[in-house]
Amino acid sequence: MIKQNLHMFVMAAPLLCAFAVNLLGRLSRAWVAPLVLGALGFSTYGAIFVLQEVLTNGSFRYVVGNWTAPYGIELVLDPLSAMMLLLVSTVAFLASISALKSVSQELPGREHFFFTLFLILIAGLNGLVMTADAFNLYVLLEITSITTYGLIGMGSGRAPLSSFNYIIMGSIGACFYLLGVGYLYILTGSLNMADISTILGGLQGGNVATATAFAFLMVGLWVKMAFFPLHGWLPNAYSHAPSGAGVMIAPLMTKVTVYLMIRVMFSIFSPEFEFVRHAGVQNLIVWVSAIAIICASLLAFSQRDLKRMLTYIIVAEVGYMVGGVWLANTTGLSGAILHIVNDALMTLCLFLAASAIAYRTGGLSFEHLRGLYRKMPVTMAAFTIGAFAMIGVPPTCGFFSKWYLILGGAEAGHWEFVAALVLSSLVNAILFFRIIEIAFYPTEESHGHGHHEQEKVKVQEAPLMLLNPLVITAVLLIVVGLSSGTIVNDVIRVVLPDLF
Amino acid sequence: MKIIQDRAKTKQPGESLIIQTSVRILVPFIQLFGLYVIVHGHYSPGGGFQGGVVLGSAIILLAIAFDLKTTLGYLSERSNALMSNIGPLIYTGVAALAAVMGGLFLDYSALDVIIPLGPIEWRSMGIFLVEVGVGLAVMNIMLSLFWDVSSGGDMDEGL
Amino acid sequence: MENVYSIWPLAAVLISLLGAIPILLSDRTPNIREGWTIVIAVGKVWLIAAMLPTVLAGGSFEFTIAQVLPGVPIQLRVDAMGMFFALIASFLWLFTSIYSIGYMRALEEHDQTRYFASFAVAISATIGVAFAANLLTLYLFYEILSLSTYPLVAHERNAEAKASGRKYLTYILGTSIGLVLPAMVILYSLTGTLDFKSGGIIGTGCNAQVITLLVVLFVFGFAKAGIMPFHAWLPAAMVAPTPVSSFLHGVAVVKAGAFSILRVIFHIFGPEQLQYFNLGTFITTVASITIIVASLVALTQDNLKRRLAYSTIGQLSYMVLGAGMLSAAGMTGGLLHIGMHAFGKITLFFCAGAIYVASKKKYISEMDGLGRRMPITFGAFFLGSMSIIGLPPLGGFISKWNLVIGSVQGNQIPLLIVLLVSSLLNAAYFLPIVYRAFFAVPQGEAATEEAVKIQEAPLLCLIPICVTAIGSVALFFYPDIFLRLVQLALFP
Amino acid sequence: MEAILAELVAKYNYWIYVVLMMIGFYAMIGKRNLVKKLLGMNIFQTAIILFFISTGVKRGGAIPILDKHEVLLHGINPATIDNPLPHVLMLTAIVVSVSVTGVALAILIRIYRRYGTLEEDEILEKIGK
Repeated sequence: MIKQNLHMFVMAAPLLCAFAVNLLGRLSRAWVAPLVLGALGFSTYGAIFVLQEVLTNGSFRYVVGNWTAPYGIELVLDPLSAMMLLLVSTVAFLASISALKSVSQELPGREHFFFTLFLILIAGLNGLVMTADAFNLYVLLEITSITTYGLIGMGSGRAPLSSFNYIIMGSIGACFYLLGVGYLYILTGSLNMADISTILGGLQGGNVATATAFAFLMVGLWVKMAFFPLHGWLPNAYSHAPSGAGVMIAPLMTKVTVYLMIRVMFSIFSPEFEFVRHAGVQNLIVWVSAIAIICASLLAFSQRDLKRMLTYIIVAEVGYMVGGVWLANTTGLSGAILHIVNDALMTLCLFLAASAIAYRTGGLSFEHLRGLYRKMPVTMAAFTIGAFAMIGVPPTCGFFSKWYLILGGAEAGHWEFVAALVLSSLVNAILFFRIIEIAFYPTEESHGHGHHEQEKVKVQEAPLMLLNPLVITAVLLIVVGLSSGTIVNDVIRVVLPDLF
Repeated sequence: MKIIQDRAKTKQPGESLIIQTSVRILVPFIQLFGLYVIVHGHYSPGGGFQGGVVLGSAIILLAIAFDLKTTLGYLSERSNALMSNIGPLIYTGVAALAAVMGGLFLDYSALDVIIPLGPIEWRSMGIFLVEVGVGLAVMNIMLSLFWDVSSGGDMDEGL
Repeated sequence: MENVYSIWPLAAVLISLLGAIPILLSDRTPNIREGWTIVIAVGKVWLIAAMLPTVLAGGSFEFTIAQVLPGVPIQLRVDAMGMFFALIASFLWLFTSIYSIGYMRALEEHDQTRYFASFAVAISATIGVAFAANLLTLYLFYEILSLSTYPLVAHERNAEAKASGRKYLTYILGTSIGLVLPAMVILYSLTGTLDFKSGGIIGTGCNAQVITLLVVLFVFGFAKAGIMPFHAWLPAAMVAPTPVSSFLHGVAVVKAGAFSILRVIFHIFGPEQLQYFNLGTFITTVASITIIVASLVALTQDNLKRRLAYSTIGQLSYMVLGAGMLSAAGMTGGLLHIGMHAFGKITLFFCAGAIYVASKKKYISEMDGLGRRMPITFGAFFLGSMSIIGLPPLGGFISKWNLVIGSVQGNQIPLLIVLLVSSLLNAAYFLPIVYRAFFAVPQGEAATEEAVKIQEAPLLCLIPICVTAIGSVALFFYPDIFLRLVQLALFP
Repeated sequence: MEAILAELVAKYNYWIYVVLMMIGFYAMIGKRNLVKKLLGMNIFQTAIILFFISTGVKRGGAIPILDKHEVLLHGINPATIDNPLPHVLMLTAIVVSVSVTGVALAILIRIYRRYGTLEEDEILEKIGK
């Protein structure tokens, strides 16, 4: 009987442990690490089986508490959501290892608070990727957001202010989404995605209301995922968060929201609705994504801090994915979904590296990075792989999703999108090589021969707790890159017929 | 009564004697009502959230009428934190237990395996257990929200 | 034709990539580290040579690493053309390694571990480029090659190296991401495959404008071939230690660029289609301009390595020129020139390094009379320059002869003139150096006490110089293997 | 004009929510005081909650609490009871809104302790120094 509930345990394990961590962590800090790692290890392990199960036996629907849909809350497990489940739990597991170390440095004595929020956030994300209920989605979205507000607010310096701005923007997004759900509810009387979809399909009239609902849902989600003109909150919030929170929030929050956008677009509404009946909107959004990619990439230029630079890259990557989905062809959509996976791993890799660097050097502004290749060779090697993935150098995974996206853009005839992608790759190359160059050279002034004997810098690697997840992620980047054919064929293509 | 009068004479924490006295008398009734709302929640209007809010507001009322230190005498910060964790733990625990016992998640009728009361009866019993958990959590979280926000987490200043 | 599915190609690529790990680990024991380098280099030559008989018999090896895109796997295939390039690269790497040890130790260079490790990765990528079975795989290794050579270019870690490193990456990465990647995507969306196939994968039914665009993107995109105006990285990259310049910027990196262009011309577009779309003229024009301009610029350079760099730029365009002629002899000459030029140019660079090691001299104007102190080095230099100029009895003559025949065959008289003029220019910028070294009387500073003490470079430097110089001569008399491979590659 | 007025009057409840929402939205975007922003957010959320609640209302509908025996005997006439689902949903939404407010207040306290003010301009000025 475990088998049919396995995905629920994947979600429940972090949730149960969240409270256990808070309770037992009060007694002794020694409880925190085993509980967190145990729960997330179990989740990851379980998610692998769920994916395997779904791939062999096909997707299934699950009704919570045995209340049948559309009355009860329904969960849907198709290859896509199973893959996202695995992605979320893997990233969470890797991030938590590093977070355990960096939190004990940055927030000593508050580990149990931190990890309670951290685990609830993971449970919320796990729930988000599975849910098939429009209102449930809202609640889970807010659970993840509230925990994120808290985690970001725990940071030092400007963090509380950034977190507050995030609260305001995040709430606007959530409220818009809720309004959209309200319109849908008035139209259809149902909250179950599949049910709404059926009713909407047979609906006579009500075009304006449907479009309004759709617009509200989309704008709400775009605010949450920091799609370009609505991105203002993200750079501050993510760069001021504690390192331990950053490694979790940055890779997952925006990516899961993009996934939700795909769910809303294809499970509630239909491609026909978005791409055929509102072809003008479709064109417009691809244009906006192209502009988003370019603007965010250019904004990244002006940053003098590694983490802030990364946050602007995240905003650009959101443009990739939204644009890919709205290209309205299979290739673009496959690329966007593949990019969700890849981007999560790339961002994880870079943030883990940033967190390891910050642990040793105490800061991430460019001055702190000088001569790092000598000081932390392994960290920088992993960082370099992450950077290559962001630039899109094969065989790292970033190349392959970019390939699909460019191909999709070419197929759809959206050359502005193709140009934006190529340009952003070039900009990323410059951005990252600027950092690599800084880390490669020891000091500002030139060093000729002769000097090199005195400047023997001692190797000062980050602790293993920070290093191991980083190295694993870097290897994953290449492994996922090489297996992207399998991912596309066995997972993404399986879902696409449902969507188109 | 004597204590309150003494305290009113020596220092003035909070409101007047009349208010303080009436609050002292009211609080047990409010709490009783809160319990009623929780206990009846699974088959009549009410439930854990509402009952928890009522329970919590009873102690908040105390805090407003006296001061934060007084409320700490009723419910220490430590036990508050403990209970606000145990609440959700009960909730998710019951849900997971149902799944472990062979049903679907949150399908309480599966709990019949442990104590055979009949699946139908368990459905309402299960919800009751969940409501208790929710009630505990809501009460304590309401309270700690109030404590923390009014004193900034220090518990020594504020009202 | 026999096509074997085998892990040998992968082993040949990976041996030096994995070899970088023991090199990195034996940071503290230089002798063991250098031992590893030599072991790996020998192993690599052996692995590749072991596949040679099958390839010469018309067979090929194939290995699929991963299925990444529909219809486009990451795949290695050892065919005649790849074998030709890989053979040259691995053989010369062996001698470059020996030379590097002598050079780096004589100069007491810093960060030797990083140097040897990067070198190992770079050669791995070069072999990957040679063995790539499709454009995606080629692109993959091409990028790895660009990135792994960055630490080598920036080895000195001073302001000049920093600026050069920047320039290097800007040109190489900028063109590969900005031009090749879009071109690949367009090609893929047209044909659904990126496989290298004899005769090309593009039908004549395609839109002529799109094909023209693709040719432009590819020819300029593989900037490692140094087609003007994307050539400026090569002179800049000369700040690297000389073994790097000699091997990477004389053989591996630049030839990888030229090789990629030839691959694309022969096996993606196909000579017949290019003929049909009349695109050969474009390629030859671009190449001719580069040849003449680069040779003229080379005349003005006083820094020996920079002169060699401009010479390289010109010579690389010979290969592209030959391919662009689209006639049998022209294409043979172009492809053959990869090998012939490699032996000649690496000799010249080795000599430049040996001169620097022995006398710390970088400028031609300082080399008066040096030939009498270092007769072996300058003798080899003379042979190398003869090969580049294209005089018998040296290997360079054979490829140049084929190119001349090709231009006559195709009735392309302007190209003939370009070839002859450039040969004269080659002679004009190389022979004065030899003349100065042997016959000019040292004056001023060069005549001081110190200069008299200058002797030949260390033995580990001299051996490779002699081997490659003799190799250049030998290739004139025994070019059979190369010719056979080239014939197999072009006319299977 | 007539038609517009009729429209306004017929759907007056929705217009009220729109006005409330706009007030809230204005406060969130336009006000420089952080507490006012938070209040604006609450007004915004309340407007949506009211909007949802009013979708469940029926003319002449009773509260959706049923007598078990009555239902067993006579069945249910859906026309006579209000739709309870929006209320339940909004209960959850209220919980969400309370939690967000709680977190926001806690963060405001941290901001106040650090900067001694809750005016955004003054805070930014202090950061700038």
